[in-house]
Amino acid sequence: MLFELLMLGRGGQGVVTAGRIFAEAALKSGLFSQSFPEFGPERSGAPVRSYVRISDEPVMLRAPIENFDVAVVFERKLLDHRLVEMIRSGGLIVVGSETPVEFARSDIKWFYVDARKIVEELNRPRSINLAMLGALCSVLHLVPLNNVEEIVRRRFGEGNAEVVRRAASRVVEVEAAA
Amino acid sequence: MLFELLMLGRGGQGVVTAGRIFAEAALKSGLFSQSFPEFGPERSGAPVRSYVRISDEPVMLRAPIENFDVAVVFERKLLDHRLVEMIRSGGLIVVGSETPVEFARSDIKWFYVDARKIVEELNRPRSINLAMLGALCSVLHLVPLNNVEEIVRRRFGEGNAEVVRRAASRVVEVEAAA
Amino acid sequence: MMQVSKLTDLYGREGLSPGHTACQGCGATIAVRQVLLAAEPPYIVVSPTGCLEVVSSQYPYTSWRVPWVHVAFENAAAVASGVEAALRALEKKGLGKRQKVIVIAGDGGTFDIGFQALSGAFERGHNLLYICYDNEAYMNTGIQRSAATPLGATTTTTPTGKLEMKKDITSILVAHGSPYVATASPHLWKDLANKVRKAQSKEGPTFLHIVAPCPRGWYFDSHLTIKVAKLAVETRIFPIYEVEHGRYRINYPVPRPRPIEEYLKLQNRFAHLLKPENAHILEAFKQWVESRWNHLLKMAEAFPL
Amino acid sequence: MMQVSKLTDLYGREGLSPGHTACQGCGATIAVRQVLLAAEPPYIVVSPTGCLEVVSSQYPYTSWRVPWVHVAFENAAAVASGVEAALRALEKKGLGKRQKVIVIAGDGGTFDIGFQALSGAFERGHNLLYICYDNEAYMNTGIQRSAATPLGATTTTTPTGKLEMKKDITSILVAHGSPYVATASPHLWKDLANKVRKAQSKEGPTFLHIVAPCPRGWYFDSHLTIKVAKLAVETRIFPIYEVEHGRYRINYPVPRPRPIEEYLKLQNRFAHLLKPENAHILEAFKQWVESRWNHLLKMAEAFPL
Amino acid sequence: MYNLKTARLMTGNDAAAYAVKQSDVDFISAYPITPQTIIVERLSEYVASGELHAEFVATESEHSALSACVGASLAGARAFTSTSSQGLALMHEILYVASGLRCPIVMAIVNRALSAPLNIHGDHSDVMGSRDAGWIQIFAENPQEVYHYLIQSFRLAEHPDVLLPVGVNLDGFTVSHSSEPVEVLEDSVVKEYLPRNERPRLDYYSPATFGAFALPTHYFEFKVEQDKTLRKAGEVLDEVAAHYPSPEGRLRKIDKFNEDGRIAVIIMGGTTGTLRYAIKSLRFRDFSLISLKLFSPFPSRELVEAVSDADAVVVMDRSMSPGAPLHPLASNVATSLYEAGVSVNLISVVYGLGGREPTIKMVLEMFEKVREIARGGGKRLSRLFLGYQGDGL
Amino acid sequence: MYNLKTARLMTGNDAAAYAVKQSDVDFISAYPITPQTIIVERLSEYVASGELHAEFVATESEHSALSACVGASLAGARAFTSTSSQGLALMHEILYVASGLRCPIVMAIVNRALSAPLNIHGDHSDVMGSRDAGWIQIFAENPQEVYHYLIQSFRLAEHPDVLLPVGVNLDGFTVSHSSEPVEVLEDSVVKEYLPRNERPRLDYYSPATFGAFALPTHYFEFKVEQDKTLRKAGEVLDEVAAHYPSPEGRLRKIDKFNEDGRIAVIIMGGTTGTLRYAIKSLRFRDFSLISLKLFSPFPSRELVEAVSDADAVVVMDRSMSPGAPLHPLASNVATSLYEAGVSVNLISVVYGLGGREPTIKMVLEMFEKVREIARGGGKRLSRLFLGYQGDGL
Amino acid sequence: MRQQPSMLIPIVFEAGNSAQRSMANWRSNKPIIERNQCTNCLICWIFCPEPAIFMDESGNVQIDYEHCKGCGICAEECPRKAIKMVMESV
Amino acid sequence: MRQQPSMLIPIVFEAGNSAQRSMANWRSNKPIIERNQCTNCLICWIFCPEPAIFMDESGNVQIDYEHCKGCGICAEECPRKAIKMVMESV
Ligand SMILES: Cc1ncc(C[n+]2csc(CCOP(=O)(O)OP(=O)(O)O)c2C)c(N)n1
Ligand SMILES: Cc1ncc(C[n+]2csc(CCOP(=O)(O)OP(=O)(O)O)c2C)c(N)n1
Ligand code: SF4
Ligand code: SF4
Ligand code: SF4
Ligand code: SF4
Ligand code: SF4
Ligand code: SF4
Ligand SMILES: [Mg+2]
Ligand SMILES: [Mg+2]
Repeated sequence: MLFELLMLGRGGQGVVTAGRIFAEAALKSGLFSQSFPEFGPERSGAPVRSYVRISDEPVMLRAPIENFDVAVVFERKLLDHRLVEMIRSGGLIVVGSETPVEFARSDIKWFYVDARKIVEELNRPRSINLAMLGALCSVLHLVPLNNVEEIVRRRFGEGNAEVVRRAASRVVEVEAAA
Repeated sequence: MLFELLMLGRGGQGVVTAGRIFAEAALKSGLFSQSFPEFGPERSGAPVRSYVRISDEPVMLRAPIENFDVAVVFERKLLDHRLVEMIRSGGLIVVGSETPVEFARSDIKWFYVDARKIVEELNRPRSINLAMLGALCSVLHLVPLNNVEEIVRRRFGEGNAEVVRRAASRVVEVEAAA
Repeated sequence: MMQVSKLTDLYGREGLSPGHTACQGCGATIAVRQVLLAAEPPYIVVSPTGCLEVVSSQYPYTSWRVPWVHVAFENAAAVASGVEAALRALEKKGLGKRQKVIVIAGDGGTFDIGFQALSGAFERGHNLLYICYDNEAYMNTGIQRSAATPLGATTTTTPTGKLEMKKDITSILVAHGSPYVATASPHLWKDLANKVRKAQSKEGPTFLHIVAPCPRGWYFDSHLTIKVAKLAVETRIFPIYEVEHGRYRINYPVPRPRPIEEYLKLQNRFAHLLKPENAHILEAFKQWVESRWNHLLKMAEAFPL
Repeated sequence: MMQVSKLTDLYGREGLSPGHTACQGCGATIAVRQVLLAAEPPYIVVSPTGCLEVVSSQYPYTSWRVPWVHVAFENAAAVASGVEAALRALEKKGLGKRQKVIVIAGDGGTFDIGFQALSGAFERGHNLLYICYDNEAYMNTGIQRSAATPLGATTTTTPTGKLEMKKDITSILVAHGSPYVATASPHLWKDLANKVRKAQSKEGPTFLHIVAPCPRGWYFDSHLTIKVAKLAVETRIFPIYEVEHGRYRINYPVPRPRPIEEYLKLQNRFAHLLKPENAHILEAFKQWVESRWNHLLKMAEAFPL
Repeated sequence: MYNLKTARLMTGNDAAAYAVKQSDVDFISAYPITPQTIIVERLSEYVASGELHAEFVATESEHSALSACVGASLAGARAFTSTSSQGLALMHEILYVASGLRCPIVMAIVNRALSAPLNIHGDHSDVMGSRDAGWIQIFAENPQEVYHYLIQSFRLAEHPDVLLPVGVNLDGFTVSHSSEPVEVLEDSVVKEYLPRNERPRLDYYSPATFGAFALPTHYFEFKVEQDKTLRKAGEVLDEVAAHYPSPEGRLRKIDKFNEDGRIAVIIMGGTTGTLRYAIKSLRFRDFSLISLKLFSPFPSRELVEAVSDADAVVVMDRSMSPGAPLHPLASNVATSLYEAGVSVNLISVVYGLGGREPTIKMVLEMFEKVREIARGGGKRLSRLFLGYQGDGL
Repeated sequence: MYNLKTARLMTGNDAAAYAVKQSDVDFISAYPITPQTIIVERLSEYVASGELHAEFVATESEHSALSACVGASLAGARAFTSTSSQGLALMHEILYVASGLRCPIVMAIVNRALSAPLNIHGDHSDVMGSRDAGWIQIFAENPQEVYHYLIQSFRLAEHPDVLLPVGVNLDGFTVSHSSEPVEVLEDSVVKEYLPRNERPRLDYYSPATFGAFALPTHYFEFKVEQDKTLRKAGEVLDEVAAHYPSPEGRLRKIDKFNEDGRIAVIIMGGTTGTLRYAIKSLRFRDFSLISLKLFSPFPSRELVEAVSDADAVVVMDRSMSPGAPLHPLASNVATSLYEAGVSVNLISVVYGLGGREPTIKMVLEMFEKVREIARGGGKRLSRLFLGYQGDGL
Repeated sequence: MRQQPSMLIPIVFEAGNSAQRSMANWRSNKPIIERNQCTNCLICWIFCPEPAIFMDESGNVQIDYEHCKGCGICAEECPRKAIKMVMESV
Repeated sequence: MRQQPSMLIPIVFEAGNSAQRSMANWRSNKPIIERNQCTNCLICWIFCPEPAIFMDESGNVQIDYEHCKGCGICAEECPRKAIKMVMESV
């Protein structure tokens, strides 16, 4: 099994941290994992990617990830056609958005979560990444939500663990139009 | 024909210039020549060597000169046993000295010249090297004295050409003791 | 030299194009824009490696509408020396025309790794204007200490706050005998623009030190950049003055300085300074500000312009 | 700190052995000998490449009776920083003892190629004493211009005389905020010795600038070395002063300076300055001496020690 | 390989900093440069928090950073630095001095391309450009190896028969920034593994002269001695590795994978993992892999032994030696083969310059192409680029 | 070879300065270092006396000197610098930038050993330590060649199909300080030979961005292009040389001497003269000499052709690549032979490190030893030191 | 004077061509000028880091939304408070 | 503390051993102290570059002719003019 994931957000939103927490949570749940950012200079506001590989054997592969099983896109605005094309058939995508996202592919599952609203509610404006993580765990069933929550609690406190939980409960699947 | 020569004096006495003038004079007289200093940091007062090669074909050789046909030693004080040993049999040595120089080898010719006195007489305290050159030319008969005198005149003026001439006339052969 | 007095004197002279990749609200970019708006043609810009270079020259794009060259991190002043002297030589031979050389460099490339090249160029007396946009750390590599980082500021290499004082680069360059050394802030755009022109008009090496708040590295919200610059000046932390041939003038006197805390509290890099256990650092910081200001006053008194 | 008052306070403390290969009458060697006679143990000496290094450390010989290290030409202050900090670390771990680090460097290794390392070490505040023996050119490579070469002096790279002023290294280091910066001359051996001790006793980076006449490179007879040093001071060309935390004291006032020509005419490097066609350079030279002296007086007045 | 229970997720840079911390260094001096910076940041944190008792000197340039390490090392300290690319290039002069003065400094080199044009991504040009400087050069494949190799490097460097600086190379970003499981040793185990050896040092109470000036009468012997010592360090390495408490972490000169493959691929650094994956999971079982861990001293004998029976040998260089007959690694291999009198079908591949990390697809294409060449036989040397998009050479 | 009537006595350094003066450079920036300094001194004199119309910038370090040359070159000037040893090492980073930005700078490299220990005498470690920097590297044997090669270098560097920097190497002291007869061309002839070509330059009126930042999407292609251009420069060189007004002075990649000798000796630089003398005057007629004038781009084809029939091939390296299978020149030769499928009895000789210039006696002993090895046959590679006085390796 | 070489050299000849790049997706907040409050004083322009503010033909100051990154400086510094920052929908 | 390594390393362990080297043949002029004029004030010693001046057991200042290079500084600076420089014979 080799599972590949993309996270896409913007500089300052904690995209890299999100990838790393997910990989750690996977490790804690007995899976091998690897997480790496898109390499390059980081600027606040610029689109930023982060990748995760999860496998039941040691991950040796170090090639760029060109296709992925899952995409987590922090803001609907960052979604583009090319990115959607890169998701493997049968995969899924979680988008940070107030409203259901339109889409062009029906061979993948679409989810959305109003991450911004959640972090506003909980007054954690910098925790968009944690919200996206929560949503991801709840729909992916690869890494237990508990593990992520646990890491977040240890590192960022209970308030942020709540962000994770709330997002997990709020993520919504978009019904296929087709 | 390959002829090799050593000049030995002290930092500040123009040993390197002397070698170079001799090589130039040789060139002007239709011989190939090469001149090079002992390589290393130069300090005023320190013993300094300079070498000249003269040949009737282009000098390609770039090896250190370990034995020589002629040695020109600016001050008797700088003479030592090891140096005398390095002169080829049949060669000659010219020493700057007030008095005849004792020596251990009779298979070479010994000359001396009171270079210091000459430069004092002519009030050219920095021209010891030119005096030694004059003496050398007069006893060696390889490069015409004229050529050296000419170069010295052009470069350092008539007063110094006189140093060359006077030394040429004052150099004395030491009679072999044996 | 044409004095700048209103914004329309500058409008339409843009030297930097949008589409660069600086962070939202980047103070360095504002400063550089203002410099280029003011600078009088013809000129050539030299930059060392740093945020400015990286955000403006990502092949096959460039944000530079003026000739620009980047060679390495530590040698902008040396490259500029070469450009300047070469144009002088070419002009004499009828093979080219002299053009003013302007270096625009970060604090790391100026105070630290590029300092020797800078000092050498000033000693040799090249005809160039060296401008440092000072964001008080190595931002391009992710916020590490530089000699320009102020006492107490946290960076990724001074996680508990820097222990040393900010290097007094302007005094050091005055001591180099430069005909013109000045400081500026982008919130005082007119002062800045006129200083660029004045510096450019002198023969010999001149220096302009511009405060360039960095939202990413100083940890403040991107809309506050100009506010922060203003506070730096109005707290006397970043005095605005100029020195012509060793003679001083304070251009912005600040008779009633704002409390230093106002400046510090906007920026997360100083957050710990406001904690009671760090009162002694805050005190040292204040003393530093005061003693520099007093020194400046004394110099302006002893060597008035 | 024990004050040095007579020569017997120094006798028997030799740090440099004879048998080095410096030129006859080398001023640098005299200066260094005096420094080592004065310095209080334990200490470690760091030198960059240059005359001193080459004449004192020709394998398998050494003239150093004290621990000494040479790494390269441009990095003495960085090496010293490493030694200093390492000894601090080792002491804390019980693996060694702190020892004062003294850099002894030529003007090229200080004003030019080693200047950035020096500036960096001062900015970081290492506990070291940096001593520059200033023979006003790159002597080891055969007398080339350095930033310390005075206006008008000929060197092999300034065959018609240097066009630029001597870099004001002491002011530059004062501007670095050093606790102690001073000048000295070997003819004033007591002043020199006590300055070494004073500098050594301070915490932080201190600087001592010593004039070191070079018979070979300045073109004077080897017996005149001390005379030349004395004239440099008594013509006000090389003022003797000290600056503690920015406060100035002139240690050797020179109320009636000797004519500058007396100094110049001893040295062939200045021969052309005394020719009528170069009167303007001589004039500029004199003005430089005067303006520096006046600046110094003003500083001593505004910031007295 | 890993015990998932005890492993932590660490990037290559994290692992480096952690290993250095456990190695109880006394002195660190470094300068920020992407992608190495994080090592320095982590170490500043360890020092600031008191987890590591060391002096951290943030110099004003890399030239000064290495110079400070030389000073510290000669003062008796265990000294560490790290850098990348332009930083290593700026240290160039002092690299030779560090080895010439026999300073057992350890440096993490986070490999990155050299300017111009400026590029912050991974390739091996930086370290290859300094390959004559007389350092021991080790290449790690992943964060776990970075950790193990750094600890062993201190013991190797400080071994009384070695006293030479060691560089531990990790690929910029792909290893330095990739978070992966890493198992670490106990602090006390590391401490015991790294005893303090005496060596000459700067000390007022037994004064010596370091960095003397050598005339032609002495220089040659110093340099040959240094080269000899470096070559011998290969043997010392085996010994040092044999004592390393984690058997899987022991540094071997070369590491063979799928030895039965008829086509041997020689490679160093992070991309090895991708090839392992391709061979194992994508069933390129006809390829064997030789991951070179020790570049200098170059293990010619071991390499030749490993490839002499192969149908073809692919040598993958992540740098170029412009204008040279071959690129650094391939040239070393060709020379070793020549010396051994072994003649194989050699394929030189240049890949990954400026961070163009091979994708799976590229690797597969290369493997196919290589098979073709191998089948062709005969040819002694072919040259390929992997991932290059211009017109071929 | 020489016309003694018109020849002047010049050292290698004199000849270099004279050639540069005649080449009408616009810009010189350099820093003193033994044994190169004299070049810079002479040039300052030419500038001061008005014989040369150029700006001379005496920077505060070699790093800055080359940086200034890059700036000057990009501003459109014909730029020259020169250095040795530590100076070249300090320039290391900028060497790559100069070639990457395609600056046709010419540099005289007066070869000298690298520290530590400090040594000011001749060997090739300095230039070999930067051999990946993408420069064209030429080696001169004597002052006359220094003169000719420097002039041709400007034309080569500035050729529109090249635009790469060129290093002209001369041995420290033995060539740089040896006064020998040199014939020079008329100023006007040189001037005509060196026309001014247009190339992109810094100019307000046609603004361009030099030294851009390249992501992995672009870097690889730049570098391969640069390597390609460098390789092609070998052909351009032939063309440039063919136009050189002095037929004897034309730069050839390799120069063969006593071609019938059965044992081929490959060497670069000043010591060649000593070998010529030994072969010619001391009657070692069984040796042929291959003086390599062009080290980079390496003329593999020509070399292999020249030695493929030899009974043995001696490769003389005046530097070491510590820890590598072979030293730089020998490694290039072995690689070239490997590629060509030529197998000869190869003898690698390291000589002259730190200025230990071979004496006649040493050379004779070496020749005897080599004859013995050649007679022995069979062995593919032997290693010798020439003049080394420690215990053998 | 310039001759563009046929070789691939890391020089960009098209000055200022980064303007061809859209930065719109960097933005979370969007500045909106309230026309009637704006005096076209250009203060916002001189402080914009991009610049993403320009004067249209009729002399009105406008935002260039292709390049505005939404930093909010213009809104903060407008002496007339004529610019509002509006959150972009997600 | 120190352990001298078995390898050839460019370190000189014998501090100050250059004193073993004679510099006598650097000298053209020889300083001679006139004992009766000398007050043993040590001025000449503090200014000697080598140093080639020392105090003997009886407290008399002496020249070390193995190391004196004959610069003449001592003669120039002796406040009692107690040192004469004498040309060495050639
Ligand atoms: C020799 C060298 N060392 C380190 C670097 C890495 N580096 C690039 S930019 C930079 C920091 C720049 O800081 P500064 O000059 O203050 O500019 P800023 O990025 O803050 O605008 C560093 C450390 C480099 N490019 N070259
Ligand atoms: C990087 C480098 N550049 C140049 C040199 C050559 N070099 C050695 S010493 C020296 C001059 C030293 O001048 P200074 O520091 O004034 O000392 P001095 O010799 O005058 O005592 C030079 C140029 C070197 N060793 N290293
Ligand atoms: S890090 Fe700071 S200086 Fe750099 S681009 Fe971002 S805001 Fe500007
Ligand atoms: S050149 Fe000058 S500084 Fe150097 S040893 Fe000689 S006298 Fe001393
Ligand atoms: S600052 Fe305000 S008033 Fe001035 S132009 Fe901008 S929006 Fe209009
Ligand atoms: S929000 Fe920022 S980027 Fe956008 S127009 Fe305003 S100042 Fe410019
Ligand atoms: S200076 Fe004169 S008086 Fe004093 S000790 Fe020397 S010789 Fe004697
Ligand atoms: S002549 Fe010079 S070297 Fe000799 S003792 Fe006197 S001062 Fe010393
Ligand atoms: Mg900065
Ligand atoms: Mg000097």
